[in-house]
Amino acid sequence: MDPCEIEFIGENRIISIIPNFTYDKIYLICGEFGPFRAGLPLNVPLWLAMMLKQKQKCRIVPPDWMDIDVLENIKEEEKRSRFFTKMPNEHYMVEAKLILGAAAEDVPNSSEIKTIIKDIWDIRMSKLRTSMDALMKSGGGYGRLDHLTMMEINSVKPLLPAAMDNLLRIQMKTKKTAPTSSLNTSSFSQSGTSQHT
Amino acid sequence: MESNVHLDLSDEEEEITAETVLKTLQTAWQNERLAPEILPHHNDMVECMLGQIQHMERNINKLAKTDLRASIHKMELNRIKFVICNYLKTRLNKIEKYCIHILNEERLRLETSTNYLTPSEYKYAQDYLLNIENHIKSVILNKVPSNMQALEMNKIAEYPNLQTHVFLKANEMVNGVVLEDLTGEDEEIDLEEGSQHILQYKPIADLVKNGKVQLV
Amino acid sequence: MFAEKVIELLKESERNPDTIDQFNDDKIRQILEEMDLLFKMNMNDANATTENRSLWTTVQVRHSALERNKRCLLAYLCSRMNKIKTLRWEFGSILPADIRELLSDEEYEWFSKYSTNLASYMRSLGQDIGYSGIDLTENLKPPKSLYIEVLCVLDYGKLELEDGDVIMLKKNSRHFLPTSECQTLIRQGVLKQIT
Amino acid sequence: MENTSYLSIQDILVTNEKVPCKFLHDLPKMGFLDPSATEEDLKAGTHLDIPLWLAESLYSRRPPLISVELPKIYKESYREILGADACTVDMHKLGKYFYEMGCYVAKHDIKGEVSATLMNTFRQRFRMLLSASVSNDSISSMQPLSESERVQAAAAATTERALAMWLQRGESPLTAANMVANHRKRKRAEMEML
Repeated sequence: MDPCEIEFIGENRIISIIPNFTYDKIYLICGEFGPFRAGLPLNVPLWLAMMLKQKQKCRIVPPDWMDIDVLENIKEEEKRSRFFTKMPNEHYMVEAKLILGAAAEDVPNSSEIKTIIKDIWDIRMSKLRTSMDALMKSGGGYGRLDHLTMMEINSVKPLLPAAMDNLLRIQMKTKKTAPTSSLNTSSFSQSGTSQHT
Repeated sequence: MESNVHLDLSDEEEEITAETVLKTLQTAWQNERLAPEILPHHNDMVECMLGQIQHMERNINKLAKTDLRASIHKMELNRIKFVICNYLKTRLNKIEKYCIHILNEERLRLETSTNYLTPSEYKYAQDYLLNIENHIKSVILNKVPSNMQALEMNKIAEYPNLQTHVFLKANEMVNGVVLEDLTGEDEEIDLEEGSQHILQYKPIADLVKNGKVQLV
Repeated sequence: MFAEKVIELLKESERNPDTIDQFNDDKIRQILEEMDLLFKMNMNDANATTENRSLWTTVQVRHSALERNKRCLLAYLCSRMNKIKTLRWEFGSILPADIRELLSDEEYEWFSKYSTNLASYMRSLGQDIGYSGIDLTENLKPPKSLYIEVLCVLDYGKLELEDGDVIMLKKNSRHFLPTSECQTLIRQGVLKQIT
Repeated sequence: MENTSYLSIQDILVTNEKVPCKFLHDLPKMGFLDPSATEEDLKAGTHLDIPLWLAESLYSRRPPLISVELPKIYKESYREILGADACTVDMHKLGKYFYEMGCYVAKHDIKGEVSATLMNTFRQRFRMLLSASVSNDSISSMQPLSESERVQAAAAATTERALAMWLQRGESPLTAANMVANHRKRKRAEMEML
């Protein structure tokens, strides 16, 4: 999948905004949101938050985890652990990219936060490479990947599944005992020469 | 705007919200994108959403063009249209690629009314294959020596690779998924709720279809 | 060696996976001639196998070569059909003249039939609930904004928008348009999104 | 590594590669298969490199008309090198279709070691794919990779690029369709040549 499709899926997440306008409840197909009261926080899907932000109709309330202390802890934990640690949510990178991209002024210490999130992402990505190599060396038939987010999983496609497919294919094709061939093995037969078949 | 819908589910009529239908459709889309084979269709969900879109579009037209709510609704409709189009297109791609195989299987499934394709998709597949047959015959097969003219359907058929490796997340606890090993030592694993794995599609194909796991 | 021409044909079409080349009529004819020749030799030798048993093996070898040629020809034809399908999805149901020229008459007929079948499938979508169909060649990317700014790359002519407004698309003109109404023109290379 | 389906051009190209064979029976009128021979018939005992598809077909007759020898990259001496460090071998030069061809010829290996060599080689060389996917060099300049390794590295590089672009910038703009853009490019190139 393309990263913007993963982003699209992530945009369904609910976040909090503070609108600067007042409106009744809005009945969307994905649920009802509102009422909108200027200055009062409420929950909306991320895509709607981004849309309102673009139109300068709201401020974004940064999610709890977009905080230097919280993120520093995650980063330390991620460095220490051999495994992938649990992220604040399964679309943390989409949330970070969208909110810090369009509403950096709404997030205190936004540039430090950007840096820490990028660090965490980089640590995880390099861990991901190491574990892919280890998975292949250890057999390459099955792997468990708890706590990887969808965007991270997408980043190893098609490389990892294709490599595992290859190993399996080599194994299946070369382990067969009987030398059966799939190529051009049909026998010669046609009306004029059928007495020979 | 009314957002509850009626949907016939087997005998009893159950009321489910448009929100639920949308979520189901999104999951179906995601699975269809990531599964190697074609999955059972969700035509009821698609039609239900189309109905919602239609209803919503009429209401939007009543609003002033500059109304903020109009833009919000339009944006949501565009998002849903994207999912529907991409879902149907993904299915169409598979139907074309594995046409011969899918039609063979579908004929059997039709006998037991467990069809995977919608009537429109089925008709599309048949016409598509007929066009290919005619083209191959007129350009090549009618011009080769007489003992070479057969159109060997079983040879030119392409099959989805069910042994391909996929990523999944378990929606609930699943015990005893058997991973085949060619050396003869099969391994059995449990999928705990929320856990994620990469493994062969084949042993978990049914779990995708009954919603116990979700491809990611 | 047997079946060499047909390999040239396939290598040629593999060289440009993202474009379609002229249908190679000439080479196809040469390959069909090779097949015809192999077949005639086989007919002769098959009749002589009663005197010379070992000729039978020769017949089988030639038969393999015939099968190989057939397989390669079908692969060539099918890979072209796949490219022609892409043309339908990307250019639409009417091909530009310079692209149309690259297809053989039979291929163009195949294109038209494919296009008709696709169109009737898309028309059938949602028909039960009063829709007039859905165009699946639209909405290809997740929507991001309702309006975008575009630059017109060539002289296209008039475009009527859903709200009834008519705009003139002239080369190098800039417009601010509903995304849903200009994405097809962007894919066809008429408009370019300005970012 | 692509599939081996009947219509796969990839598989057709793989089976077009030559393998060394020994003919076990006389083949009347097939002398032309041996460029160095002058006789009309091909004699039993002749050693010849022939395309894999033909070899497969001759081998599958009962009794087999030929015996197939392992191409040198699958023989003991290379197996040792591959076992020691598979990444040092230039597959582009020595085994353009190393894995695919290996799958076909493995059955001609009496010792049955080709299978293990293929798997170990792939496992070891996986890290080359990993680094190729993030390298800035174009994939075609990566000499040591086999044909299918290149395809995989290129696909991985495409993913990397898409992700890097997503991380860098906001929206990805709508663009012209692939074939549309490429045909236009080609047309421009043709115009410039005139």
